[in-house]
Amino acid sequence: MQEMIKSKLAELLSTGAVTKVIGWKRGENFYDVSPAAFESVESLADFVYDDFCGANLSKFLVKEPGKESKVAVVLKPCDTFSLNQLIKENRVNRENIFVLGVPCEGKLSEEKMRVMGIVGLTGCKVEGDKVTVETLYGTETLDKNDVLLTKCATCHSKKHVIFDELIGETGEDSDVDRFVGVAELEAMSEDERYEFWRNELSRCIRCNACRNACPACTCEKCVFDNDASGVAAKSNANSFEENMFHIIRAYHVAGRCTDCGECSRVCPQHIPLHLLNRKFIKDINTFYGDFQAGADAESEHPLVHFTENDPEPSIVKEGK
Amino acid sequence: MNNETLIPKVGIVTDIRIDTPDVKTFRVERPEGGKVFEHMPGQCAMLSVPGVGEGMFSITSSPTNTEYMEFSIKKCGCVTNWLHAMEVGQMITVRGPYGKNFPVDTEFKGKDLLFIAGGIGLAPLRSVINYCRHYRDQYGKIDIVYGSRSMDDLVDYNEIIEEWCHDTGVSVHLTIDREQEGWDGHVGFVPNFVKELGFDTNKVAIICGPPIMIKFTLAGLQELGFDKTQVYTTMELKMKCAVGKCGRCNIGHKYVCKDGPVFRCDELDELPDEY
Amino acid sequence: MKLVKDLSALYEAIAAVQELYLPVENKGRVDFKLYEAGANVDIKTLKTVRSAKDFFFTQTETLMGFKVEGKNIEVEDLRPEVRPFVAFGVRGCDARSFEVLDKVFLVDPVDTVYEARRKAGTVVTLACGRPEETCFCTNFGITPEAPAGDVTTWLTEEGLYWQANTDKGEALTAAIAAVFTEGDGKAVEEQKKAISDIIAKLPLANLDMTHLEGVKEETFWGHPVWKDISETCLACGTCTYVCPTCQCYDVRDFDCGNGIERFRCWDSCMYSDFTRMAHGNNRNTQDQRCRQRYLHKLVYFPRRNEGMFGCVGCGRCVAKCPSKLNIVKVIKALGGK
Amino acid sequence: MQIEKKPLIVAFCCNWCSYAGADLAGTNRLNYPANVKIIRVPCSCRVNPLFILKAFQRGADGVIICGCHPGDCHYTTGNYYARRRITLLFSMLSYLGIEKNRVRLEWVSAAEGAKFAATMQSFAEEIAELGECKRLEDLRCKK
Repeated sequence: MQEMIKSKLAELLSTGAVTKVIGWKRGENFYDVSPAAFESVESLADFVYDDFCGANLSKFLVKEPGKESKVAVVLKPCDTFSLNQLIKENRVNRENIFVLGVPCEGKLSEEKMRVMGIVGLTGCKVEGDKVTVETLYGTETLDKNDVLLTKCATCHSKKHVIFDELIGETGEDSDVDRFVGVAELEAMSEDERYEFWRNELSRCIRCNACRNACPACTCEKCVFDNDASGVAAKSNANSFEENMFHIIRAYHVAGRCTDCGECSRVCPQHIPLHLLNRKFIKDINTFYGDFQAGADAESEHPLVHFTENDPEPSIVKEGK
Repeated sequence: MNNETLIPKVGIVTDIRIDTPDVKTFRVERPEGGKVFEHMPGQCAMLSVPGVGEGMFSITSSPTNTEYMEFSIKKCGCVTNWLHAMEVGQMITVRGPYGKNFPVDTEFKGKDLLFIAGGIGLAPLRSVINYCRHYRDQYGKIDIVYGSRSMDDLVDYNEIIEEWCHDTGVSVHLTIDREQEGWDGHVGFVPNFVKELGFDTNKVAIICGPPIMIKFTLAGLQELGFDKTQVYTTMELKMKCAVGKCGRCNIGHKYVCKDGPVFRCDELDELPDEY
Repeated sequence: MKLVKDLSALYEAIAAVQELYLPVENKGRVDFKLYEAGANVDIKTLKTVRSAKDFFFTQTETLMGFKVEGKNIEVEDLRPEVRPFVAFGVRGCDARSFEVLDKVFLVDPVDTVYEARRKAGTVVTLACGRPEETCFCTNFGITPEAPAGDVTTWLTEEGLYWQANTDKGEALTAAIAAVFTEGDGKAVEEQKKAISDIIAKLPLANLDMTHLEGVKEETFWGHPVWKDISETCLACGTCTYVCPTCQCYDVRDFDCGNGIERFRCWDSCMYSDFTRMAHGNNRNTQDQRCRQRYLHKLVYFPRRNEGMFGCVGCGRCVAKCPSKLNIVKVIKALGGK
Repeated sequence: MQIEKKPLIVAFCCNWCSYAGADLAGTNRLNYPANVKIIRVPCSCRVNPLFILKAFQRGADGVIICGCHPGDCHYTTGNYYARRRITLLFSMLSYLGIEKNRVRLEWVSAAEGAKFAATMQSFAEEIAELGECKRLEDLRCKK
């Protein structure tokens, strides 16, 4: 698979069809795969596509608007939704992008291994639904499902919604119920929910990784960086600011979030931020009809749209 | 010396002078009268307006002034806009003095001095000029080259005409960028003017102004035969703490707020080109 | 050698005399927390997510308040009151980071808040029983098998071996003397040996650092690695916020409605507004910002501080960067060409 | 002297209807609680979720948004958009465990002075029952 992708990319670069490729590069060890730009066929020697290519590369295209040169990008199915959304918002110029769709069987998270207490990671082998991990302290065999990235464990679609060329086959929408986590929280009492979120959000160090990795967060000047907004702050001074930052961040991407799950992947404190975004997705689906951001590049954003028969806010009190 | 790096003192603005359309000079004293603290020429102070922000400003008055400190401030951002809008009697907070001063008591002693300033760049130099004028006998001849965009943009014009021009051993050379009605002086940019005036190299030059002006003037001085060790300048960058800790004015291994803002030009050569 | 068999008795004893902070587990993540009975103490996990710099340089702290009335301003000193505390379970890398921070905060003019905390804190370090593949502290002369600190401890099967190194450490030892028994210390020697053996196998433990010795600013100024890294740097602050030695901060005002509070908080040189000022920004692109961060640790800081690196090799940035960019890659790239 | 701290209520009122409704309540001498602080906005649609959070930060214990009845918006459709936004925000607040009765949206026209007064009365009572807002408070603002 990796070699097929590589030779396609090499062809694109050598024919001059594109001047740059955004893909993944092998680093120090098996899980060290970093997003990288490749500008020559030789540099593609480091190109990698494996079980640790979790990063969503569509975010890196935002830097490229207005440039004439054409960029090729390697996108997994979930990443194509983000790209579609960016195209819809005119943050990326479709003509300058060559999308090479690649299939995905779910990506792994070495952080999940660490949380499970498996440390000193040195090697890893995936066979079917088992993962064998070599460590400095022995070998462990794990269920692949337990070490999948959270976003992959509840993957909503393996279908590429936008591509110029595919390597392998595209998949189908999945029937996994990705709202289980949200429903569990909704079923809790108010006090339990409050405790749950206090525990999660109080760990936030406000590093802005969630914001900066998010393909929907592309404002040139974020409201939290704007001194004139009255809410600009570099850090969370107290619980109020922790709540405010995450409520507003989720709100600002509501209806635009494609559920790519980058926020939860990059959070150094493992805050399940996707549960905030999915709440909005679930609410939009229930109140205003099913909507998947990024499924196409045309449909209307649910928050700049209305019907006369929308439910009243009091529906929240009635408990649905 | 006040060792408290974090907590500022309160100062009251007792006079506001309009110098140019976008520069005002503020006189600051302690509420009970007198200077908030003592300083040396070239040093800076952090002025702040609670709720608006804090900024580093060079102290434009000479240390020999025993009653008050003055700050010439150009309107260009959040804090300065606020300062420009305030009235006499307003309190602000002040902390300092910060940074290295010009070596007025060592390297400058007994030497001829050449001051070259552009626009608001006169502000930090005014302190040195007035200090040297006060201790006139300790320094040689003083030349002042000062240029601005237009006549209206010359900061401290009255003081220059009424005081500096009348001092013995002080020659003032003014220039403006473009021809203007009512101006019979020199027209042209400062770096060229310096070359035209053609100073002898047996002196110390002190430059302050916009980065591009500093760059070209330095080149001009080198053409005249000046060595970089004879040229001093003062820099400005974003600063928050003013005590070499917060990290934002870090250039190479120096912190501008603590190791500067006054640098000898050969010291700047050691630093990466990032200012 | 002093030995503690019952760890919870030790925690209780310390907590009875001073505030005790130690690694507490919460949903698989470990961070330093104030000890309370029943806390889920976890001293086996090697690294806390946040570094230990919070003890002395907290993420947010209010410094002063202003009461503004008309044209009048009243300044109120709101610096936090600092009580003696014990930081337990600090690793060797974090212990070294305090020395790095000292070089910034304790040089003239001294940062009084930092100084007060530093005086009030007793650091109890813990040898790294299970070093991880992200660790590279040995490159900076740190000894994870016998870390520095006011007290050094080793967690062995027998219990926790305890060795006071400083007056502060002795004072703490004396205050909780009742919890100690004597052990023969053999287990400590065994553990030191075991740790050294593991370290020999660590992939990053023996980096070539010679190319960084005595270099000047311009040496790596135009190096291609800055552009390479900045291509996919997200400009978030993860590396700086989990880093034990990053100490840049911002000073900001908060309008409470009934007064103004001025606080300082961590800042990151990775942010685009870090050096933005009214008349422009002297680091406009991400490659300039990346260069600043790494050169500051590897070149500028050593130049100011007798060759001491501004990195302690804790490996947090290696584990946490969303784009898997880190200082090890930079060190290697700089040495390569 | 101990002053009893009444719960503080912030009401964002649309200029074209609810604000006039409040006026009408006043001219009709209809009482509504004095701890309701009205902020006039050009349209209910102007209410940014940040305003609501900011109100809580500055010490509000309850926030109510009042706008024109659906279909009667001065700008034709503003309140329809507001309805979607506010619904999602309220839902999110509740999801975070913040008491869902602390926030409310009511449609009050310029002719409904009595409804305005009654709404404020009932909302104030509800908030009084909930007491001080502890889950969305900024202690710096409460000194």
